[in-house]
Parts: sequence; C-alpha cells; structure tokens
Amino acid sequence: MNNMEVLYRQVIMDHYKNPRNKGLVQDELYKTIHIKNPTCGDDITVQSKISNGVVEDVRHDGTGCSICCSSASVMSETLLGKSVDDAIKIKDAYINMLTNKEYDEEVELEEAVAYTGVRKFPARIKCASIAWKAFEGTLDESE
Amino acid sequence: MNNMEVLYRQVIMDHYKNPRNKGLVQDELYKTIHIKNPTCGDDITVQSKISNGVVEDVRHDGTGCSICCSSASVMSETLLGKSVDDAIKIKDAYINMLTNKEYDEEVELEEAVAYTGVRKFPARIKCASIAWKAFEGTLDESE
Amino acid sequence: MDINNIRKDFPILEDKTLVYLDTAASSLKPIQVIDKLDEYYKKYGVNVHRGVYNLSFIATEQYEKARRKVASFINATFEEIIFTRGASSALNLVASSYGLNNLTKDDEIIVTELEHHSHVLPWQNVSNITGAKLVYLPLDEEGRITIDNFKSVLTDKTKVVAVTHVSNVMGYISPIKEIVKLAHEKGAVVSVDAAQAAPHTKIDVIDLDCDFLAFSGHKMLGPTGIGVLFGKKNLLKEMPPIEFGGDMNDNVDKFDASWKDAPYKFETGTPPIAEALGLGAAIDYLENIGLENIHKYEIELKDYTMKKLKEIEDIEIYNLTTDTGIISFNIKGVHPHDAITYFDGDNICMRAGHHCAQLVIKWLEVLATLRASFYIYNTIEECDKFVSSVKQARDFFKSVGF
Amino acid sequence: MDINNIRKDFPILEDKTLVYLDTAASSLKPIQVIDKLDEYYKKYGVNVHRGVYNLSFIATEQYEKARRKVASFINATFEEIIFTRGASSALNLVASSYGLNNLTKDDEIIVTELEHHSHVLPWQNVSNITGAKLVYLPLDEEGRITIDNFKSVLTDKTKVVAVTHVSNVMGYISPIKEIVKLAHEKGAVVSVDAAQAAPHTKIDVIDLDCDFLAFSGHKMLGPTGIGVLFGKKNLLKEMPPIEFGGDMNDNVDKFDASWKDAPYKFETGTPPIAEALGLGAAIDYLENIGLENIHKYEIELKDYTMKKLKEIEDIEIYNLTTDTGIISFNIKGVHPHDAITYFDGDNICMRAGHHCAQLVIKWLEVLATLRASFYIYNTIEECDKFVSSVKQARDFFKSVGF
Ligand SMILES: Cc1ncc(COP(=O)(O)O)c(C=O)c1O
Ligand SMILES: Cc1ncc(COP(=O)(O)O)c(C=O)c1O
Repeated sequence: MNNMEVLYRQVIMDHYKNPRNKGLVQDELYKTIHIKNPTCGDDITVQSKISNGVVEDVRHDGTGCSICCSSASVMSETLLGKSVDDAIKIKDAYINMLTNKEYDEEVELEEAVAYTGVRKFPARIKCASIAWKAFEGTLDESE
Repeated sequence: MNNMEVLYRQVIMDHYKNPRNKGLVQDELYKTIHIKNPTCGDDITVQSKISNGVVEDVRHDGTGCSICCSSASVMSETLLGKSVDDAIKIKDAYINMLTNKEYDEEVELEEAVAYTGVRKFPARIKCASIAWKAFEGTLDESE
Repeated sequence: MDINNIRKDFPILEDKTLVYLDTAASSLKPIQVIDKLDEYYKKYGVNVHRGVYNLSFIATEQYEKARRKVASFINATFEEIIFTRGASSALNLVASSYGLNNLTKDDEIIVTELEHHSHVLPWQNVSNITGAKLVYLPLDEEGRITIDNFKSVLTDKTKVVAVTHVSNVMGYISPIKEIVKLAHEKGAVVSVDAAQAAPHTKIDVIDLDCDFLAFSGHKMLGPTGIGVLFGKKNLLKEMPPIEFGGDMNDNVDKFDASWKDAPYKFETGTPPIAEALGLGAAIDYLENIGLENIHKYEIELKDYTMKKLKEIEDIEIYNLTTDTGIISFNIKGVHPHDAITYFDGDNICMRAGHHCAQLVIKWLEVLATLRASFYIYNTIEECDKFVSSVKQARDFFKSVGF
Repeated sequence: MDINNIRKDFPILEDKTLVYLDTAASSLKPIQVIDKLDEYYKKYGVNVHRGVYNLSFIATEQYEKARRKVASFINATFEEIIFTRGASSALNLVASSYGLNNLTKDDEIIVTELEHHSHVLPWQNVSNITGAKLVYLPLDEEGRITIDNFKSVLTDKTKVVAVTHVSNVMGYISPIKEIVKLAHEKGAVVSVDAAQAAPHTKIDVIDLDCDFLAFSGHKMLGPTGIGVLFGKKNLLKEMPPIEFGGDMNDNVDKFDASWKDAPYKFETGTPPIAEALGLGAAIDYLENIGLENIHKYEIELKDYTMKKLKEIEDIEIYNLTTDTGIISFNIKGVHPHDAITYFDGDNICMRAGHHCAQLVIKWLEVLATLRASFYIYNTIEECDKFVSSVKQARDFFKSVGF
C-alpha cells in the first residue's frame, strides 16, 4: 500500500549515510548561504567557490531529514567542476523537474535524477530543493 | 405594509416633543448615572433623589432618538412620588414587558404602557430601556 | 454584467423583499465564497505550515495561493501581504510597529477628519506615546481632501500621513497618488485605509506608490475574520513584530529568539485559514466581474438615486458630489434611529449613526446620519423602492408630529 | 457516546481510510459547526453592533449569545470574555496590555520550558522591554511542572506566572489551581494557556481562580480565525486597549478619545462574527457529549495505543505518563520528517517537528518528535492501524539502511 521505495532510492540513502563534500570552510573565496525551515527543522548551509566561471568547490553542512541532507550531498557532487552556466541549467532543470514544471530533459541531472520520486510526495519537495536554493543564493552573492 | 403607528404612539410623541422633568440639578442629594450607547449615539443622564424610601425627584437629560428621549420623560413621571419598592416593581415589570419576559401584569405601568409596541421592534428595545437602566443605576448608587 | 445572475449567487437574497443598502458596513456573501469555506472544512480542514502530511500540504498551498491572489489583486508581491483579523487590526499594526518605533516628539503625523476611527485612534495613541504631533488636514467646504490643503500641512517634520482612500461617510475618493508623491518628497510614509476602496475600485500599489494599505474581507464579498495589510518590502523588513509566538519565529532559546521574514513575522499562531481561502474566492468573484464594471454600475445606481432623492423636500444630503455608491443623508427633524426603523419596516437595511467616524460627523455638525450604500447586487427597482420609502417615511414622521 | 454517530458528523471522515491523529494542531470540524457558518452567511450575514435594523440585530444577538456560551463553558461572566484571532493573539494581549504596563525591572516573570512559543515569546518581549526578569521553572525528570519546583522559583518579586494548562508536546496537565493559590499569596497574576485544555477537559475559571486564560476555536471543533481571552473583570478594567479603532471607543475627539468597558475595549473593528457563532456551535457539540466523557475516551485510546507502542522495539516515547491523548515519540535513527511521510502513505495524519515548542524539544535533547494526538472521532481500530503502521515504518526504514 505504501510506495516509499520510490522515495528512498539507494543513491539517496548512500548520500545520506555517507555525505560527500560535507563540512564548511573558512575562506573568503567561498560564498555562504544558510537556509532554515523553522517549521520542520531543516537547517542547511551551502558554500560555493566560483572562479573563472567554474564551480570550483561546493560544501554543505546542516541537519534535517534524509531527503534534505542527501540532496545537499548529491548537489555538491553534481555541480562540482561544472561551468556556472551549466550549473544553473542543471539547478533549473532539477527544480522544475521536482515541481512538475516543464524542464529541459536534455540536461544531465546525473545522480540528482534519483529525486524524481519526490514528485509523488508534494510535502517533501521542499526538503529536496532547499540545498539547491541555497546554492542558487551563493551565486547571487557572487555576482 | 409598515406598521410604525404601533411604535410612535401619541403619548410617546407628546413626551418627545414636551419632555417633563428635563434638565439636571447640582445637588448632592441626587444620585446621577450617565449611560451611553456610543454606536447609535443615545446619551442619557438620569438623576434621582430618594428620601425615606420614596422617589422624591427624577431628572433626566441627553440626546437620542424619540423612543429613548421620550421614555426618559415618561419614566420620570411614572416613578415620581412612588415608594422605592414600587418604583423597582414598575421598572422590573416594564423591562420584562419590553423583553418579552414574564412580568407582573398587576403592576400599573401608567403611561409607560405605551411602549408595549416596542416589543415588535427588537432593535429598538434598548432605546426604550436605557433611561430605566440608568434609573436603576441611581438606586444602586443610593444603597 | 447580468445583475439577475449575480443576485442568484447571494443566498440571502432569496428573500425577494430584502433591499440591502448597508454594504459599506459589510457586504453580502456569494455562494462561491461560502462554498470555499465549506470545501476547506469538509475536505482538508487541518492546520497549515505545521504538518508535512498531504492534507496539511493542501491546506498550506491553498492558504498561500490566497495570499498570491491578494498580492496580484493589488499588484503587490507575495511577501508584502500580511493576513490580519481585519482592516482595523492591519491599520493598528502599522501604527504599533512602524509608528511607535520610528516617531519622536519632533515629528508630525498628518491625519484627516474623514478617517474611520480605526485609522485615527491608532495614531492618537502613537502621538500620546511618542509625543509626535497629530496634524489635521483641513477639509474643504464639501468635506474633501484637496492637494492644496494637504500641502498646507505637509512639512519637513511630517513622518507619517494616514489617509483614507474612500471615506465611508462621504464616499469621496482621496487623491492618494498625489499625496504619496508629495509625502515621499518630504521623506514621509503614507498609510492608506482602503477598506472602502478595495471592494469598489482597482487598486494598484505600484501605481499609487503608497507604503502601507489595508482592507477587510467582509466588505468585499469575503468572510469575516480576515483583513489584509500591504506593506512595502523594505519597510516590513525593518519593522518589529507586535505579536510573538508560534510560526513567526525562527530559532527560540530561553532568553532569546529570532524571527522569520515578512509576512510570517507578523502572523503568529494558526492563521485565519478558511477566511483566507474565502477571501481568495471573493477576489476571483470580483475580478470575474471586473472592478471597473462594478464601479461603473454602483455610480449608475447612485446617480439615479441621488437625482430622485434631491427632489424630495425635507431631505438633507451631506455628500451631493459623492464619488462612489455611498449617500449620507437625514430626514429633517427626524433622528436617524427613528428613520431607520421605518426603512427596516420596509425591509430596507441601512445604517444610522456615526459610522465609526465621529470626526466627520462632528465636522458635519449633525448628531448622526443615515447612510445608503449600493453594490453589485442592488437594482434600479431597489433604488425606486428606497426613494419611495424615504418619501413615505418623511410623510409618516410628519404625520405623527416630528 | 456513540463513536460511529460522532464520526458521521465529520464530513472529512467520509474518506474511510483517513486516520487523523493531529488534533493537537487543529481538530476536524463537525457539520453542526459548518452549518452554523453557512446559516450566518446565508441568512443574516451582516455586521453587528452597527445597525439598528432587524438583520443586524439578529447577527448581534447571535454574536453575543456565542459570548455567553463561551462564558458559561468556562464558568466566567459575559464581560470577561474577549474574542480574539486565536489563542496566540489572546496570550499576546495579556503580555502587551497587562505585562508591558505593570512590570518593571525589579519584577520577575515565571515561565516554563513546556510553554508553546505563543506563551513564552510574548513574555520574552515584556522582559526585553521592561527589564523584568524571566525565570524558568525547573521541570522534573519527566518534564513536568511540580509544585515543589514552582515554590523554588516563586519569590516576592514574582509578578506574573505564565503557565500552560496542558503541554502540547508532553500532554501533561499542570497543577494550575495550586499554582494560582501560591502565586496569589505573593500578589502575582497567573496567565493560563488552555489551548490544549479547553477541547479536552472541563475548565472552571472560578475554581482555578486564574487571572487570564486563553484558547482557540480551531482546536476544539470550531472554525479558524477565533480565539478567546478570559480575564478577571477587575484586571481587564484597569488594562489599556492595545488596538484602537471602530467599536471599541466611546467618544472620539480630534486629540482625545475614551473607551468602552471590557470586553469591547479590546475588540476593535468588525469582529470575527461567523467564527464566534461557529465556536458557539462547537461548544454546544462538546457539551452535548460532555467534556468528562471526551477526556475519558481519549485516555482509553491513548492507554490502548501506549501499551502497544511500548512493545515495539526501536521506538522512543518521550511522555510515557502523559495525562491526555498526546503521545510524543520517534523511531530510533529515523528523522521524524522521514517517518511522517511513511505514515502519510498509510493516510495517517500526524505531526513531526518541534510543535512550536522548541524549548521542550531542546529539553528533551532531540531534533524533533513525532506526535500522535487522539480525539473523539478516533477509534480503537485506528489505534491498531497506527501501531501497525509504526511497526512497518520501522521495518521499512531499517530495510533501506537507516
Ligand atoms: C499549548 C498551545 N498554546 C497555544 C497555541 C496557539 O494556538 P493558535 O495557533 O490557535 O494561536 C497552541 C496551538 O498551536 C498550543 O498547542
Ligand atoms: C473606511 C473604513 N476603514 C476601516 C474600517 C474598519 O474595518 P473593519 O471593521 O473590518 O476592521 C471600515 C469599516 O468599518 C471602514 O469603513
């Protein structure tokens, strides 16, 4: 009756248990954005280091549910090394995919594709997008 | 279609046009109560002078609709010279009559009986009772 | 705009004899709004923001959709819309949060005698507490706000201008846009009471450029228990909350807490959920007809009635040049509360009193007035009924000796 | 008390698969309450107090009848009942009007970590502004308020005690009567947050002798957008209004105004009319069943569930001795927001989070909890479903690697 397997894919659990690029750095070259959802307790900080139009590093830290924490990790791996333009494309495609809007299916979401199942759980879309929104915020800061 | 005659009896119009016992006095023997209905603008002050258990004088002043102003005048005439006990009986009977409660029909309402028509106009019952309530207040003050 | 079809939407009008001319106090409600409340309570009547389960998610989406509707209704953004208990509460929020925290004894607050109590008493309080001076804009001989008179009181000390968009007694429309422009030149903010404007004319807060603007649901076909405060984002950002508690906070420690951003900072506790949804449905209804059409139709009814009313002897009309569907008048020598009972006998609902605007009643030098106000569900036949009732009332009161 | 008949009164339960265990956030609404709202909007949906015509008179009578119902519901008098937007707004009124005007830096305010944000943040604000000291009553090892611990913080400096009647996380009932008695001996007033008590236990403000008490409509079968503040008459009399405007005033002059008596002094603007009527209908509904019966039944469901829940491994329960229908727990190693989605998949509505009570969540040293709360429309079968869903959830999360 309960189709939770759609949500808790192996990739997600893997990143939840073994987050990549976790932990913040003290470095002026990084832009930092902190987003909180006080109601549900998700609390995520994302840092990005951009140079020459390339995402040179992405870091994250925080607490929250498995969807929230894992997606920060997945995001960091997906975006690392991409050009800023590509990173934005991926982010937009991902957010649009999550919210059931039209999106460029040509864009390679890589492991982030594991979150397609979240669409079936509207109440969790926010969990899956908060880290990406924070990343978006770091780019705005960089401008 | 409109049965306003029931409300605007001659007695009422007479007291509205020619109010009896109108105007306040400066006298420590009088108890004074001021009641206002800020919403509709009725604004009535009633004074009573009680001695030896008798209502020796009743004065009133204020502004308001015809029902409100006339009833202050009618009240003053009706209660003047009555024993306090009788005055209370009349007041209770009058208020109960107005509000469609059981009341002692033996009690002589005198001219105040003209206000029976008000019962058909629930929105005006307050207008017809405000002066009497003020009188009641002066008795409480006297105690 | 088919009035008969519109009338069918209002269940209370099943009483065919009812002539409702008290919209300025509260409008009637169409079935679409009532159904929306029912839908909430019957289908997903749970709390918002607080759950992550599906029903709560639906309720939350609906609640925030209503906020988006309100925002687009007045051309504001989502974060600029605060839901309150009503216009009065919204106007108080401006005075308590902005006023008490930004004004000092050297400042001046411009208000007018046209203001509803809810837009003058909060500033009296600010004046009492901060020492800022309350300055009254002198009304012209018709009782209107004019730009010249506004200029005569606007000074470098002016910090706040509190002005009504449409007067609920005189029906005049204030020159908000010009007032805002001049006020801003002096660095003052403008708080607009749009309680009587929102139901009747298109509001565009970007065009008006006003800083705050408030209105109520129940006067614009919506439910009771809800109002709206619009505030410019940069102002809301700096303003402290005035109610503290659940859902408006971020982190809470024993001796210290932080707040969410606007609008949530100003919305503590469980919000008026059903009411917000109902207001959204009311906005849909109004936009479906079109505010311009509504205004035009009201003016039609008012013009028709005013013309006939003027022909009746012993009728004093206080706002012959009213810009909206509001007519304030009296029958000479008859206290309005006596008159109102006569109209009630003809099943015509109207208001008598000072309409929570004692200052303009005092300005008019009367005790109280009768007020008829017209809206989309009224008809020309009702105007005729009303006029004929006025005549008969005058005759009746004469006959019994008034 | 026939649960099947009761369930039929709740339209949302037409979805037979729905298991609603989030009453502590907001209760479901019976058709009697929904019908009352409809009655108002369809039959006499006009403003109160302001008209002297018949429809407005009916609306006013109904509105004040609702106030009398609320008064008798908690054994108060008519003038002691103020209608507000909700419990949060009511509790803020106490802090803003009584607190800000009576406290100074030498005074102390006793609060507890069990308080909902709406009953601690307003007093934090009073403390920040007046300098009065916020003193936390130490909870015992179960997280309870005890009289001994209360005595340990009560001093001659205590001016206000703000305490919850029933904790919305722990479900404990506080010893209000004893607290009030002791506080009064020191001359302190007691503000009681009864948001979780009113729906579940009989409240008698004369017996409790509390000074202020607040609750919300939407948690007790009533509509959103309405709450109640009870205040003792002599206290309300001395307290200044905090919102100013229409209907709360007496005479209004340009620079000066006077107020009506309580409760009207605290109710500016058009009140939540439909909402008050709906709350009255909710009270009828509750009294018809009987608060004692409601409480007994809830305890039955809770006891049954608690027993089974305790037998499941890897379930952490935070309030084993809860006095009401509230159970707070977690599945070990599983974030409550992950868990809640599982329950939602079984159409079981529950809340996950800090429940607007971060202080007790911090006291528990957890990130957040799951909370199930039971009410009159829940059944033993639903308890079974819930328990079995908890087991399956635990198994599922284990299986995917939590
Ligand atoms: C104990 C307690 N107090 C106060 C409140 C606030 O009530 P409302 O959200 O209706 O203002 C709640 C409900 O969330 C509560 O559980
Ligand atoms: C011009 C104006 N401002 C403010 C208000 C107050 O609105 P509410 O009573 O809904 O708070 C009203 C309605 O009475 C009004 O007409």
